Amino acid sequence: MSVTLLIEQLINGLQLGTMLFLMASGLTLVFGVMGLINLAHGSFYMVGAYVTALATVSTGSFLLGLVAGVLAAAAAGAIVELLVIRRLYHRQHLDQVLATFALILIFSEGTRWLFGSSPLWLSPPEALSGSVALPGGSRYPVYRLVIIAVGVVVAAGLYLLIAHTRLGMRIRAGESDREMIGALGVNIRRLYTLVFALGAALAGLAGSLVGALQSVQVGMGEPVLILAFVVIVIGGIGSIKGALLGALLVGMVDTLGRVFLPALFGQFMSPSDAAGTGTALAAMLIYILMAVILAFKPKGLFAAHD
Amino acid sequence: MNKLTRAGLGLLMTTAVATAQAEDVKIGMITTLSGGGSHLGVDVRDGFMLAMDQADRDDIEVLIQDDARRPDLAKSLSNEFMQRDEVDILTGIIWSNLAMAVVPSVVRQGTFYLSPNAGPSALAGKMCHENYFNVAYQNDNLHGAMGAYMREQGFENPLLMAPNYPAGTDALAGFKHLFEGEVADEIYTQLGQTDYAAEIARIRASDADSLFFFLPGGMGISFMKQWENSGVEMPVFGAAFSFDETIIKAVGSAAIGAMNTSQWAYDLENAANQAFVEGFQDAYDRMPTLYAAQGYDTARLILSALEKAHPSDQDAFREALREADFDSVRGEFRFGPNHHPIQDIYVREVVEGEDGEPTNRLVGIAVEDIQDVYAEQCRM
Amino acid sequence: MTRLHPATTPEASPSESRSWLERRHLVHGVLLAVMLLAPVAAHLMGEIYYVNLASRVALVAMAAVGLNLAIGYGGMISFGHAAYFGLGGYVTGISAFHAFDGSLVMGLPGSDNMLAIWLAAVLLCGLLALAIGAISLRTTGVYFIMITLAFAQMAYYFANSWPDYGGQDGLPIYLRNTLPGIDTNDALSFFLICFTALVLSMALTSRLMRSRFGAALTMARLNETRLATAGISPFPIRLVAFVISAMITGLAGALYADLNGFVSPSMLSWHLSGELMVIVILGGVGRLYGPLAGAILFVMMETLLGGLTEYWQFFLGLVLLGVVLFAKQGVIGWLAGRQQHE
Amino acid sequence: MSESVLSISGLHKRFGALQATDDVSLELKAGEIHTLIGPNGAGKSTLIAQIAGSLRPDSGQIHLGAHDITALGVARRARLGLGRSFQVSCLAEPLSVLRNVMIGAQALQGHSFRFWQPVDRDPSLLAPARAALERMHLAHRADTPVAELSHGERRQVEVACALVLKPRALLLDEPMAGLGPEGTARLTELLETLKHEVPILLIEHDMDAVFRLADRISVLVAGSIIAHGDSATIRRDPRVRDAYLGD
Repeated sequence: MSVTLLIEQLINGLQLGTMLFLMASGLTLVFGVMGLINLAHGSFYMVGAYVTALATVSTGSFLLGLVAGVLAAAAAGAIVELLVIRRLYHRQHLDQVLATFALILIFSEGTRWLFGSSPLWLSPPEALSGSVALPGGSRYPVYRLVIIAVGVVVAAGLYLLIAHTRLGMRIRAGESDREMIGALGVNIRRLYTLVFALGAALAGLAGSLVGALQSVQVGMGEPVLILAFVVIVIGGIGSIKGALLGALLVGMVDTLGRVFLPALFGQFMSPSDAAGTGTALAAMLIYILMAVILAFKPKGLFAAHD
Repeated sequence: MNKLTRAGLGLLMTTAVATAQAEDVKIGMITTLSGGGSHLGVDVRDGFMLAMDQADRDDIEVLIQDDARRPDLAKSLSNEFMQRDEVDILTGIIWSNLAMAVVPSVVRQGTFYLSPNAGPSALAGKMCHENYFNVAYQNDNLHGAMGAYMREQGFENPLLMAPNYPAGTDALAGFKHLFEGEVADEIYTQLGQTDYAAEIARIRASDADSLFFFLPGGMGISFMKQWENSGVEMPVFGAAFSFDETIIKAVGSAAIGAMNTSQWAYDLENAANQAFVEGFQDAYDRMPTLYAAQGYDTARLILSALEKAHPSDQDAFREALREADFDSVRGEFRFGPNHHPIQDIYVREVVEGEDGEPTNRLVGIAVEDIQDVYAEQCRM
Repeated sequence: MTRLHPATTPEASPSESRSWLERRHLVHGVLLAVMLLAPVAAHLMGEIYYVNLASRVALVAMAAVGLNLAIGYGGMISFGHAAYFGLGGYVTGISAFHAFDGSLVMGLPGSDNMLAIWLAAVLLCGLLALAIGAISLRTTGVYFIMITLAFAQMAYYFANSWPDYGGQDGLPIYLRNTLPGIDTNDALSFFLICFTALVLSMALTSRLMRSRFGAALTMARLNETRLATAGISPFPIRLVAFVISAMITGLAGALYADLNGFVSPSMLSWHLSGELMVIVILGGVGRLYGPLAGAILFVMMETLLGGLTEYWQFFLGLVLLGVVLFAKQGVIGWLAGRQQHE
Repeated sequence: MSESVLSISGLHKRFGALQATDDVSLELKAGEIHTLIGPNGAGKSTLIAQIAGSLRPDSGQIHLGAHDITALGVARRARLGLGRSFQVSCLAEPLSVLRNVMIGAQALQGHSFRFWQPVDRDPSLLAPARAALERMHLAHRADTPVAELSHGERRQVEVACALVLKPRALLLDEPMAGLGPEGTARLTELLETLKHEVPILLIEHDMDAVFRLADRISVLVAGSIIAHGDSATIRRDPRVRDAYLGD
């Protein structure tokens, strides 16, 4: 295992981590402020990717496409909040799980109806394609570094927004005592729509960035959604700090596990069996991690809010 | 969205039992029309239906269902076709793992299965069956031919990569069989994987002098795009599955220069092929891939056999299929004892076409009259 | 534990309850009659496809009966019951695989006798649920939902990684397993096995809920503190209910694998867990006949709508949303009136 | 007086900086009503929670007869005979009054992992439950769901739920709260006869009822017991007056 390989895999883990943070931050925010688990969060990831792909093709500029994708996801979030989510705040978790599960069906099959079921292909913009030399002598794709940068910028922006703005103060107040801020004259309904749309926009941004790298297809949001749930549970539901740490932890464990476990098994198994067992056990690692954390801290690492 | 299983008409609504006249023939096609590998199934279906439309016969009914590349769905669709529609012939499956889930029980229940693509080694060897025919190839053929070609071109230390499913293991086994040399490493990826960062890092860190990979459909597109951005300088080889017309169009310039082996090329000079390519472009205004050619040949094989016998007379129809009395788009085509083709494998290079889009150009023959190694294991 | 009042509302006055009783029994009778007569009719017409479809409805309903015991009666929102459905399926697949080629699995010979398979499936699912429940039931609310989902995903990836049994490609069962004295390959006989299993699972649930254990479980769901103050600690009661629930779903999975002749990791996917929850809700959570009604509705939509449009799940989503937002009682609540103390 | 049924010695409980229970010791003897009074925030509910078992003390001992129940859970203590009622009534709303009471009878008769015998016709459960309801004059409401009961009736059901456990000691947390004068009178009369069967540790604010019922009174202020004695001495004690009565 050469050093350059290790460095490159660490950066890959970081890139997956920042991506997961974009997804997890929205998810944990929505739960922290409104106490609602939203299975349909992966659908906004997909909406962002599709709109970005289409807008980039029509406008010819990836940047415009990206903005369109994020705005579309935010709009989708706002509409869903107004029509459906608003009725769920005082319902039990079972109703929330099922209503948002229904939304997954509606979004996935609706997208398949509109855009057909074969994937769209989108390559990153010229300026961001190609690779750049790393200090260690190996090269690394520019676009993935851009994703990490965007992730870091958004994380900082989110932190500033939560810590130092009026909206952030309301969000923190909402997290601690929902009824109280209603009594204090804060327009709860608008705050919830705003927070939900913000969460959807973050998911849309993640989807748009990944869509250009991999592929844009129906259901692309679901595996990421499950990972995002693991992240917010590990980090402590409702805590942005927890989401950041959880995302980096899961990103690293998943990436490094996928690389080094098959190599480990390769010593005494056939390459095909080693790859199969290795990757699957790597995928299991993050769930084992989650179960262990929950066994010791039933409310996650930074349990800000039940 | 995982569906428990998809089925046709309702539980309570019992259909009037269609009285099938004696000479009517029902063909069931289960193929992948959605998800990452959808363009393979779409091409097989379009090639198949092109031949059926050209034959213009009203006594043949073709029923098509989408398996979304899920083994459990393919299995329940095959149950549906055999129990509800009572089809005479089943065909269409693209992926070897789905074929392994469906074919063994289908052929044992007396239904013919003609594979337009998946050619797993197990079905060519010890699990071969008299009702099972493979019109495309045995999975190893194209990869073995590339192994032979790369050995001739003087490459000593290739790195091999394929998805972790029957066709993937077959591919690398077939390659090593005819390459005969040492390989730098074997990397197995997840079926349907879209992010290849970890694999590219491993390739970069290895001391390989060339890369041979088998990543059909969307997997090929994702990998090649990420490969282009990774800045790794290494000659790239594969079978036609990784460089079919749809993939190289989506990948663009990154594919230029890659060599691949195929049992079919659109610029093969024979009458049947020219008619097929023109017919396909008129009908679907896009270039056919090898999957379309395989779908077209499968349909023409069935049509040629139907001239001689009806599937209800199993022995006669089986003999008619064995004769393969039809002119294949690949030119000369005949079946080996295990009902798998014995055919020439050509080498193609991805070049820049006149319209600036990358396209495959026929270079020459890699191996003549290749036969799979599993034939002698087959006891029919 | 979040207190869940699925559909329990105060008892109606005596006079109203008599008419209510007739309506409830009528609906239950019709449901059972439809479940039994439709496949018999299909059999007489030689349409074995519809007999098998009815078997699938019965098994999906039985899996949902198991889940309903956890969610409806126990108030435990398990988002990972596919783990037991899939494990049951794999027990059938692995046992048949080893019976087919005579090799041993962990020292035990495979068997194609359904009775042995069912026993093994029930025991293994019980053990798995004991382990998962022991950890999961220490958490509450959303964390319980997430941790059950996590354990099911672990089972899913484990099945994916086990090369001996086909991993991602699944495990075909070439010959359906046997039952002494019954031709299990005959579609109607197999349906009758599934139907009997379903009815037994419903009878067991009903009997269970009227027993002392049921009284304790109901109190654990409605008011955990009251149960403890009355001298019964809730954790063991919930854990046993969780184990029984998993056993029923697991047995349904074992039969389902024999019906399809194929087992694959998709039997363990979180989509299946979601679909089982949908069936419980559509039918009416916490209602004895809810799972049966939900399963019939779900499969009917899948076959009828599935035949008309490839995008039938879009409409399933709309129907589910409607039921969750506006018709909390589900089909049974709508047909048979509000919940009474069954 | 006879030996103690429930004895608490040296109980401490701290929540961060707040010393909620500061070295509390008190006895509950057979046949008596021992009342615990104190201003709001004195730590009464924290103390009750530790005695009932829902909260673990930092240090100190709790004995029920010969049993050291300090480390036992709520359910174990209930089965050993520690009945309690809640300040805010804690019942299963949709279930009938009878079902709420029966669960206690079930707990006394061994484990609940009995899966076959139906409960609703089981005399060994119905009889004790109906008897307890009889004691609380609620027999006529047996089949009514708790959701339809008045506030006062719920208080009575809570006490019935404790009685069905054939308790050796009874913890009543402000049973009079929210009862009208007539309800209070009836409950007071009941407690007077009940105390001879089972001693009662009573937490109450209604001072008339306290002074009428209590054989002994302990005054809890800021987590510790500042005074202890019969009604007369407590009424005159200056420390109590300015800390609590303030009249």
